[in-house]
Amino acid sequence: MKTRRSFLKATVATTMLLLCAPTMALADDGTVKIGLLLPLSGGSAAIGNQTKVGAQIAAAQINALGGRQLELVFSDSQSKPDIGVSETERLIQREEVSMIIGAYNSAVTFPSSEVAERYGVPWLVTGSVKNEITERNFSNVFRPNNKASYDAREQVDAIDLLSKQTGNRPTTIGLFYRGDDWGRSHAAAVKEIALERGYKIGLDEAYVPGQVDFSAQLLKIRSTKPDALIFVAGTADHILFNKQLLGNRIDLPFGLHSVGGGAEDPSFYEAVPQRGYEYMFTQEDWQIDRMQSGGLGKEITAGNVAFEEKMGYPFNSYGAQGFSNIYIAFDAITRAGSGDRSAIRDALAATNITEGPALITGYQSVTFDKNGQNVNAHGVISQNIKGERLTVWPQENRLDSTTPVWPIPSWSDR
Amino acid sequence: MSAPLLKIDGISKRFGGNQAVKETSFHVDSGEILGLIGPNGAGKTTAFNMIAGYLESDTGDIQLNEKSIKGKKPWDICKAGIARTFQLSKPFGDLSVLENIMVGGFVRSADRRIIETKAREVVVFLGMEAIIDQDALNLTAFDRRKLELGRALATEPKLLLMDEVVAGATPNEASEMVELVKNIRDRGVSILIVEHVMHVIMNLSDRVIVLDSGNLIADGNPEEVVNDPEVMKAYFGEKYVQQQST
Amino acid sequence: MDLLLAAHIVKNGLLIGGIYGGVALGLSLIFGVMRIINFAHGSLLMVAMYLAWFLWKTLGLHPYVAAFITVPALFGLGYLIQSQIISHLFTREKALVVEPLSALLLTAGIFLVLDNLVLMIFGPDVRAVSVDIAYANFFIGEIPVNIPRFIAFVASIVVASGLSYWLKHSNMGRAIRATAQNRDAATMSGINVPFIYNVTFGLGVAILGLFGALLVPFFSITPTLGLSFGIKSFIVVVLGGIGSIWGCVVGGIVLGLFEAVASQFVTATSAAIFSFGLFIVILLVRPKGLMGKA
Amino acid sequence: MFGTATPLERGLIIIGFLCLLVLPFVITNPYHIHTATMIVYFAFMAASWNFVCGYLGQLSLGHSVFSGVAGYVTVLMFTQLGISPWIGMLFGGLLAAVLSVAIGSLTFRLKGPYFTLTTIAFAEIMRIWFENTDNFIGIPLKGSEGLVVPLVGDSWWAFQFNDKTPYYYIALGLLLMIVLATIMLEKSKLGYYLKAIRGDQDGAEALGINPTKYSLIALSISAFFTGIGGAFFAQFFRYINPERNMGIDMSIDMAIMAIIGGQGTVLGPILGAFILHPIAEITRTTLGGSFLGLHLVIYGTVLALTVLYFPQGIIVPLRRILARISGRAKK
Repeated sequence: MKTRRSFLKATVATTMLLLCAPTMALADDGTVKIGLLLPLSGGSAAIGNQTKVGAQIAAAQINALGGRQLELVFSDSQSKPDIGVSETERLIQREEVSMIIGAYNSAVTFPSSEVAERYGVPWLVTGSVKNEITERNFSNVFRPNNKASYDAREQVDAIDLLSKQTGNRPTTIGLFYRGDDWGRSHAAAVKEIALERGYKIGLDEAYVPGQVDFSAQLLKIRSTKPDALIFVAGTADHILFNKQLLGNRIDLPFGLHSVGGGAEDPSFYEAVPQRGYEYMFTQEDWQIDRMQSGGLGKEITAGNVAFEEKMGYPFNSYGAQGFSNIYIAFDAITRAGSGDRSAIRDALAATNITEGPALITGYQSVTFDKNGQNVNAHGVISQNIKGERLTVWPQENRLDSTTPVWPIPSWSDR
Repeated sequence: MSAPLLKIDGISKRFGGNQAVKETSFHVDSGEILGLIGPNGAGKTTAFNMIAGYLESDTGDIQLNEKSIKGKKPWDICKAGIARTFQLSKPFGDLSVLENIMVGGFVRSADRRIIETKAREVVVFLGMEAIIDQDALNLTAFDRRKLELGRALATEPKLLLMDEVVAGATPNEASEMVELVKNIRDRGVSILIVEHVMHVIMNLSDRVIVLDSGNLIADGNPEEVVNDPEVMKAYFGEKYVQQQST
Repeated sequence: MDLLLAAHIVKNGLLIGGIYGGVALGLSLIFGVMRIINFAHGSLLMVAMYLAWFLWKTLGLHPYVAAFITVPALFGLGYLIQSQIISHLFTREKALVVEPLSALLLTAGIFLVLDNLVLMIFGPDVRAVSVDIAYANFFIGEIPVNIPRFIAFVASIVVASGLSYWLKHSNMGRAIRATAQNRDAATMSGINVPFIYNVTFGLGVAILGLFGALLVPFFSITPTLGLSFGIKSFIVVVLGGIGSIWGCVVGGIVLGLFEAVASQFVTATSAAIFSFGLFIVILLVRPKGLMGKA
Repeated sequence: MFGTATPLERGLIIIGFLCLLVLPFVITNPYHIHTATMIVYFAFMAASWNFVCGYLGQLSLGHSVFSGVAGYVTVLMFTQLGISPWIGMLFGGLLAAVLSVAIGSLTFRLKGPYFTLTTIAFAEIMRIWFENTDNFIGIPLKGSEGLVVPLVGDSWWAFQFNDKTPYYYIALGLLLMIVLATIMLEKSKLGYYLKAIRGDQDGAEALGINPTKYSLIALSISAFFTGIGGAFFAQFFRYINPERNMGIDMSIDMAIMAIIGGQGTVLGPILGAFILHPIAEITRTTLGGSFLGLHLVIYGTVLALTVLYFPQGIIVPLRRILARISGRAKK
């Protein structure tokens, strides 16, 4: 009954606000609506689209089983905080979704997830690493992926691990990062941890997102000669930087350590020749070489094929995250038994996934602490050897066939 | 004779190589219509713009009621009591006739109602009641010129500088303008008028001064000045004067 | 600052400055002749780059070969945009008092449409051409000079000199300059001004067609890169002097050197602040720009 | 054409306003109220922009800097000094006004496209500076991460409400404030002087008008209102960052809505916002998810068509229709 009365009021509103199409009547056969708030236009559109396709593939697989049906409702945040909040209101009030997955940009996730918290709608974070998202003692916000501080710690851990195993230890670390909140927060975290562990910071340099030329910064890198260089960049900046690094043949004895982002986007590997990323370390949100090692569920392998058909390249970390988020949501919805928001919230809080397609991201398990953070979320650090991105950290994820190259041969003897 | 209303002494202006106005001095008494004539390029408009504040004189001083206004900005000069019209009229296109005139009035008070009533009086004075609410954009050239006169009047000036008010006007438009200028003078506003049309100058001016290539060559009542050989030479050239005199 | 570092800085400044100048040439020509700021300038460059990439991807054409297609194609696009869309502004301008800024807003609309059409057609993924010339260097002393960047630098000099020669000596060139000086006088002396506008706009965009093809080897493209190039071009055109062809190249090089030197001492982000600051100072102190005549 | 509304028009305005007043009782769905609030908010921002740029006929594309700065001041005073946003808002507005005088004294020396480009440059300088400054003389600006307004719960003092309706009425109050200010402007000396400067600067100077002085007065008032808008934005979303609040997108939105609606009029900007924002909202909600960017193609096309066919804004044909209706009614 309630739906019909609000429908009449909505029609009255429409004449004034030319706004709302009458909401579709809720299919009562137990279909659960999941809202996905993603950047589908503007700067991060590529990542939003990859996450979307990964989610669609997972949902298709689940619906094909014939059991509970999932209906995905996508909405475009345009990477803007206010649009994100408006779309969240729409997903909750008009689309009446049972839960929301979103929103990659921390600047959108942060205010939008607060709206979800207020309405008691469970929010599963995808992609955003801003620490504070799961430090507001909210009860409805859950984040399966890494916090910014975890990413930074993993990069330094990998350097420590390789230094201990080979006895060669870099003394100075350089930081070269994108001048936005992602870049700055990551660089600050790495700096703090690196100084604690006795490394010196050789270079601390921000660049303007979408910069057209890096030659000036390469000069600084050449003159400060950092042993290892931590690099934070989106796809376009990453491609430009690696090409110019190759062109200028600058030696980094302990390698280029990318925090992912551009280095997780398949378009990067199409654009840059192999010697442009030889021996590069990448902090991956999912273990790419596990695909080759086999022993994965049929859903992941089938998903990989479907992803390649749609996008022209196999799973990347954002596709994998979209895929994994849907399976985590499905696990919670099955345990909740209905589309009821608080039931799903409680089910999410009690999540304890130790195997299955949800772990495509390479985590050992998915459980949420009282703040909603998946404490055993960890990425992997891979090294690019002869075009293969082989996991070198953590030790337990490293395949036996992988022997990291440490330190890195100089340009002359490659 | 009380001190002159406007006293110009020794103003001059050089634009790079061209000395547009050489050391020139003259005055305007209150209640007087002074005609300023001279061949093209004689420096009339330059002198005019120096008084109105658009150009600053290199030397000398300009005094209104013994207060110097040299180097002041046009808006301060207007506040001091000198209003001006432009050779090429500059109406406020998307404002109506009444509103254009009201803009002038606001320099004296910020109270819209008083300004509006005064502006309506000026509209009646100009005889433009019929088109009071028409946008200045759609006025004829002569109406725009009258409008500009009205705007200047609305600032309640002591001295009105008029730059070629009848250029391109039809004969009866010109005579209408002459009547208007006389009425303005009768309301106690002294006038300095720059003009080429001789019969208008002769008809209007109490006194005439002549500028030729930057310096003042004559100053007197209209009949004397017009027959002064120096002025003839300036206008019609050396040979003409010789033929006349032989 | 030792000599080698200074040499590097000058090289970087010159190369990127030349590219800035070349890309801004079309904007200066269009503004000089038609007094409109083309807000969609950057987007048209992006369209040219996508076309060059598409030709490389499907037909395997090397970008420098693809230039022979992108230049005429972009000329056609520019001609169409002016004749079908922007011309309405000029015909109407005679009638009403039109704010000169409507052209800026109209082209802002075109910028929105172009960026998002490309996003719809090509998708948001980053595209790039991988041709081995991208990493080829030649050496002046021990300073490596990247060949494709050098080619783009030389191209801006060649196009600038060709354009200014053509404007001076060809009939069409004289007609364009006449229209630039005084549109109404040009109409009265028998010049078909709307046609001249179409050709000028087409020419300005054709130059972008060339640079689109020249930049693709060392530049990856996304639908959103247009705006940053557009704003850079505004700065260069104002710096060099609106409407002055050589001013554009000089303006570009000055900006390139300024950024190269500045980003050695401060982070690139504050260097961006300084270049905007320089832009404002030039506008206030010398609105005509370094070599401007308008 | 000076916008003296005909009785029919004045009647419509009052009816329209009453509808807005009673709206939250008709529509209870919070999403609709949220959208209505955004429409009223953008109408307010467009009208604030129009207060100086509309009447002066100058296109400023850097107005978002005033909203961003005032927003930051309000949030910082609340989080660092515990001062209520209601007071912080005023400080923010005043600071924005002072900043506008500083910027305006330089930009107003230029005209037309040069003026526009300089406003863009100033706004970009401020945005980039804010994005790269974590701490300024002890004040934690947190660079591009932006500032967060802590959740305090329902309290008038802290300008935070769980329900959407109070925000809607505050936005409506702000809109009423700027409409009254613009009406008073049109009747005041300042209004006549701005239109005179727009008509012909030399002509205006000869009538005793100092163009820079009066332009700066109008700009500082406009900046004050824009600043208040920025503070409202910060309280409504409880998050503010340089890229969105001082970026060029916000400035373009404000300018486009006023220009398409009809700049230099009281109702133009409001009309523009009430048409453009719903278009952006509907196209994004219906098409955003499926077709990448189609909604922005539509937005750009609407902008281009309006600039071509309604140069003085949509208010002109609307007024003509109303005049014809009221004309026919009188006969």
